[in-house]
Amino acid sequence: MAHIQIFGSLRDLFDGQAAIEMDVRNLRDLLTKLPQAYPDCAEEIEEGVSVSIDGKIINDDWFRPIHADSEVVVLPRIVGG
Amino acid sequence: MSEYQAREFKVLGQRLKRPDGFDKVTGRARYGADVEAAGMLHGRILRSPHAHARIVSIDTSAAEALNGVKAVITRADFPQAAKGYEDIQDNCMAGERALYDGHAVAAVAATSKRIAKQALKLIKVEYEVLPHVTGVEQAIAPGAPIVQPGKVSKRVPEGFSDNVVRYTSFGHGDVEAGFAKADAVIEREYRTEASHQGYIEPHACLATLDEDGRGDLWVCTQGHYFIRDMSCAVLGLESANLRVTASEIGGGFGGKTTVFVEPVALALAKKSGHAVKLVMTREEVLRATGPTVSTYMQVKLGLNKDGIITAAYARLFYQAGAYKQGTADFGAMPAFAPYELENVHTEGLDVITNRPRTASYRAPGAPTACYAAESAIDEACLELGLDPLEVRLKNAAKEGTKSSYGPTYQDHGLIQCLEAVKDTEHWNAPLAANQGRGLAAGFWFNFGGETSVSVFLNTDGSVTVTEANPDIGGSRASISMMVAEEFGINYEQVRTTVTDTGSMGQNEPTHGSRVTFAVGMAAIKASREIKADIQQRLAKMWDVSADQVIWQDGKAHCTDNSKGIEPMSLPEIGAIANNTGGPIGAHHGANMEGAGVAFGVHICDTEVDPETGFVSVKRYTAIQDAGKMIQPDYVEGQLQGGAVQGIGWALNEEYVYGDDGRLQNPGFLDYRIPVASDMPMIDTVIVEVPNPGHPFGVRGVGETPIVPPLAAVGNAVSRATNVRLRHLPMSPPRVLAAIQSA
Amino acid sequence: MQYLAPKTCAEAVAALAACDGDARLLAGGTDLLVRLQADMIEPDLLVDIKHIDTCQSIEEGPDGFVIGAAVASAELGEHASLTQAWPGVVEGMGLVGSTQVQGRATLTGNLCNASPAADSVPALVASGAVANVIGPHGKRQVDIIDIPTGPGRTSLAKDEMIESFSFPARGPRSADAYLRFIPRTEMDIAVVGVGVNLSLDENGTCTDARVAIGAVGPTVMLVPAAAQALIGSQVDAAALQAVQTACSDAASPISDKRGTAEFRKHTVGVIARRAAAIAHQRAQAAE
Amino acid sequence: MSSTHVSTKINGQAVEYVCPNDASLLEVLRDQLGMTGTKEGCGSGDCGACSVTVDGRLVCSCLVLGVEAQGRAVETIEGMANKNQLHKLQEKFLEKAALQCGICTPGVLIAARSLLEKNPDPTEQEVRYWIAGNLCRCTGYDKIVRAILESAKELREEAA
Repeated sequence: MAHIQIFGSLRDLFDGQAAIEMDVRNLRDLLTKLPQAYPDCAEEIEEGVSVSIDGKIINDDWFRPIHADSEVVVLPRIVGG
Repeated sequence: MSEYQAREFKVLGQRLKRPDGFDKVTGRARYGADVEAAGMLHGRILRSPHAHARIVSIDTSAAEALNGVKAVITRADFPQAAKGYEDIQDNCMAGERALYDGHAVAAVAATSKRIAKQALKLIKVEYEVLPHVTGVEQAIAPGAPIVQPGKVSKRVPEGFSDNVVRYTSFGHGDVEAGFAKADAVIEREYRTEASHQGYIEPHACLATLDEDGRGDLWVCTQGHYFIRDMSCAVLGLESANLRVTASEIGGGFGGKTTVFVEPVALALAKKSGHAVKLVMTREEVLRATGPTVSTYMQVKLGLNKDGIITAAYARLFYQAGAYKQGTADFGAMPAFAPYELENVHTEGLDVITNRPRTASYRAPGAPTACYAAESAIDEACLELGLDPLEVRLKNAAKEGTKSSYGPTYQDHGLIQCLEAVKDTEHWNAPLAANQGRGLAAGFWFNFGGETSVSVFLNTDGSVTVTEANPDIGGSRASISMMVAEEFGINYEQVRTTVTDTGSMGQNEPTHGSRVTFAVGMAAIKASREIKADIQQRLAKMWDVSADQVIWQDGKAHCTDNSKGIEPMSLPEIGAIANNTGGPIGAHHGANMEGAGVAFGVHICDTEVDPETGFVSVKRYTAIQDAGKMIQPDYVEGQLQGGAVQGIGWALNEEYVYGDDGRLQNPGFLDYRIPVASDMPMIDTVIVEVPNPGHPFGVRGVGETPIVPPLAAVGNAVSRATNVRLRHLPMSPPRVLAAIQSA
Repeated sequence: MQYLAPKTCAEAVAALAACDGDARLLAGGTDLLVRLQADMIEPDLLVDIKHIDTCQSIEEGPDGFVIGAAVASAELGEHASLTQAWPGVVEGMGLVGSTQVQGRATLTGNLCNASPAADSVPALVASGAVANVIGPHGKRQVDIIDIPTGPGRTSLAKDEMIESFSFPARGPRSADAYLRFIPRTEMDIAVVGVGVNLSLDENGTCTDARVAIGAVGPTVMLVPAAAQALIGSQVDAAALQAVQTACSDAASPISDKRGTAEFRKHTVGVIARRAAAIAHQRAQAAE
Repeated sequence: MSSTHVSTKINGQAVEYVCPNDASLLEVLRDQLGMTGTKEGCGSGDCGACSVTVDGRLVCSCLVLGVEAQGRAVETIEGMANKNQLHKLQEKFLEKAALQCGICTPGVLIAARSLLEKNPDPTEQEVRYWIAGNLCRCTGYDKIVRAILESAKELREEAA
């Protein structure tokens, strides 16, 4: 089970939880299962997110592995200037 | 897994000349407005004079009747935009309502610029003027005119108007508990005005589009794939049918990552059946492209007597222009990113107003938030009598620190940057009367993203690198250098060119400080594939196994000395390519994850004329972790350019709106970017902490340099005057008023 | 639009008089072309005065300097004795725009553009120079201060032109200075501007002074109270302070994108005091 | 008559053109003569990207009419190098990385050459004020100023 951290008011989308445990193998798994388990976050996921996995910001790489001890943070989509 | 392997570099770190330089110093380089086509028409756009108005009717008949006019278009000539692109289309050409002063409402294509200009005067638009709002604080107040009804996201707190459309927050710990432990709690409000990227080249393009939906677009842009995809989504075209070629680009800084005139030129080309060139005037650039946010920011900071930050809180209202944006997120995330904090909470709120749709500007969102945070830290230092450098060192984020926006940091160079401050002559130099010294830290994420590169070995042994990211800061040179390094050959043997969308797979734009990192990494990987291919071929030729062929000093060597085989150079290998299997080349397309964060620390000395409020920057030093430097001149250039942009934002750059909602200063005369005589030399100190995510340790460097200057200048001015300035820009009237009211 | 480049003022004036539509004079063109390209004006006739000899020269005679209407700012700055005699006039014009603009811009254009913030005008007014105006009925001399009548308006008739400016002969221990305030170091329009022209006697007492302030009212204005504060004084700190107060009192600025009224009212005094000090220093050196 | 026939000299070559009377020299250079090395950044004399010299005098070509070039000598960036032999300033700009995007570069080079012709030994401050009308948004001016100062020094040494 991976440990997924939820931030501040994002928690409203996850029944108020600061962290959730989820059985996910990779980023694609995560992005598929999150809105299934927590429909409130679907809008945010669809608008586009970046996910930090073990300190690295991952934008789209579905097959980026998530391990049981991975640090996973869901973030707004990172852009640049 | 680390991509980075420590090694001795031969090419990297040298100050080599850019391949595009010769054309740029002789005037041969071709920018957006520098090409024409046979039978070309000139496009021009009619813009709303109102900040907010319903478009009752548009009568284009007189314009169409003018001799030489070949097409007139309005929103009615655009199809329904693809899902998610509605705002982009509406910003290119207004639909039911004009949402800001300068919003496009119609466009013409004519046989000359003069006729096009004349035709605009013949278009009759009937407007019903609606109430408008341009200020962020006015816009959030209940009862404010609503710019775009029905856009409010679920989580926006109560108590604001419906112009507050998006809310995010970050942080960890318990800030209230943190404040309770503090010896001093600083609670302040800061404001900043909108600035513009101020690239010297106005947007320009040349478009053709046939009836069957096939077209070509020549355009100055940071990302021709984005331009292609957005134009197609807005015009109902297929990406493969629109080939977009990026011209040389005369500056972008984030402002050329989206479409403004391109879909309009394409629509005019389609309707007229001719090529259409569309070049913005400077006034149009300032009125109708994307400036940055203006802000209203609340910060609360708790420190104990030892200088440890016990809690940090910020609430950031970001004025996003007339359409929903997410920039406030990128203020809320990096505001306190340089620090290891037990308790931190940041909130970002996006506010829409009757202003142009904001676009990215170098680390979009971060400079203003860091201005608020770093100013508050400076205020706390003054209140507690603490040294601003020591406080930053004590609280600095390290490898393994849980960042204020969530992820745990990998290796980075913030501490080294702060330590470097101590060693500068600047930090230890005395100050004269009316002078003050400011210090500030800053952060940007950096990223990689989708990247496609091809590398070819030519028959003469030279190496061609084909990529598709417009080169703004010298990336062709840097990429050539990395490929030369990888092959062990001279820089002069490698030529990197930027190609069109019809010749290369998808690429993110040149943004996010990504190109040297991501394109460089893709080029290194393609080079490695070529080397592996060569190993296979030579193994066959030499009748050895592939692992007996090694690459050293620019040549393939056989490790089996008994064979007496002479090493082969690239020219020798190129010459036999067709005999050993055919042309040698490799394409590498990948999603280049693994960009490393970049921290910077700036020191600024200002002198303030107490009688007029005039601020002059006397001395400036920018310090940054660049990972591994490829071309030091270009790294320094990024730091210097970013710093001066930040200084301009801090001192005199400002969008000034009248009560009528119209922009008062749409020109370089009164939108005051720094001129040469305003600036001192900008000293730089480059710290090199290799990024584990890149084979050569490269970190993006382009965006971080604009993050610290706002606060560095602000802190310097406040220390020079003994009055805290909390509203940027610190133009003379604001500074003088602050001094006089103190 | 018709373009003419006459060789004499008479031809130029005749062309102006003959034009039924909007006729404009082209000297340096640095304001005119901006307006032309921004569609703010659509003239029917442009009369280029740069081919008229009398408009092209700087003459130095016993009665003082005569500067032609089409002489570019850069040429003023390159003229050593003019710069020595009228440093304030030269520096005022020298602050208009960039080096590039200096290559073209003229005193005439800067004056007739009739901006209250025109950099050359306070020093011109303080100098006591007159404009030599030519019209269909001959020549007349007009005080500089009487040329602009309001923002964008002048007292010149449609068929009149300025041929040149005549400056009074320069006595000993006389000097002028122009200072302005802008938010940057270059490339801005004056937020306030002050021209000071003064003469000293052998004892260092000020015998004559003119102080003109710009960008703090609809036209550049003289501040007699500031001049009075200088005349009879040793141009000491008290006199300079009085200049500051007089100029701030005389100013009636507006608030706009370039500065607030309060800021202008305060700053025009500070700049006046500093300009007077510079003029004084120069006069002391100009034995 | 709304157009005028103009005989002029551009980069030492005799050139003739007919241009609308209200066309700027910049417009003539770029649109009629195809000399696109001179850039347009603002059209109002505020950015210096269109700098050229007319009879040796540095001007913004957006603030000069095409008809005014009659009988004069215009110098543009295209005439700065002698075939492929770069001018010292051009070389130095490359060597010192005094350009990034390059859009301001032609104007800066023309302005810098004009400065060094008048003042072969300028101070840093003189350089900064001379090119104050040439906006650069990429470099922060540091490397531009250094390249001009170093060019001046080498040109003086070569002349000595």
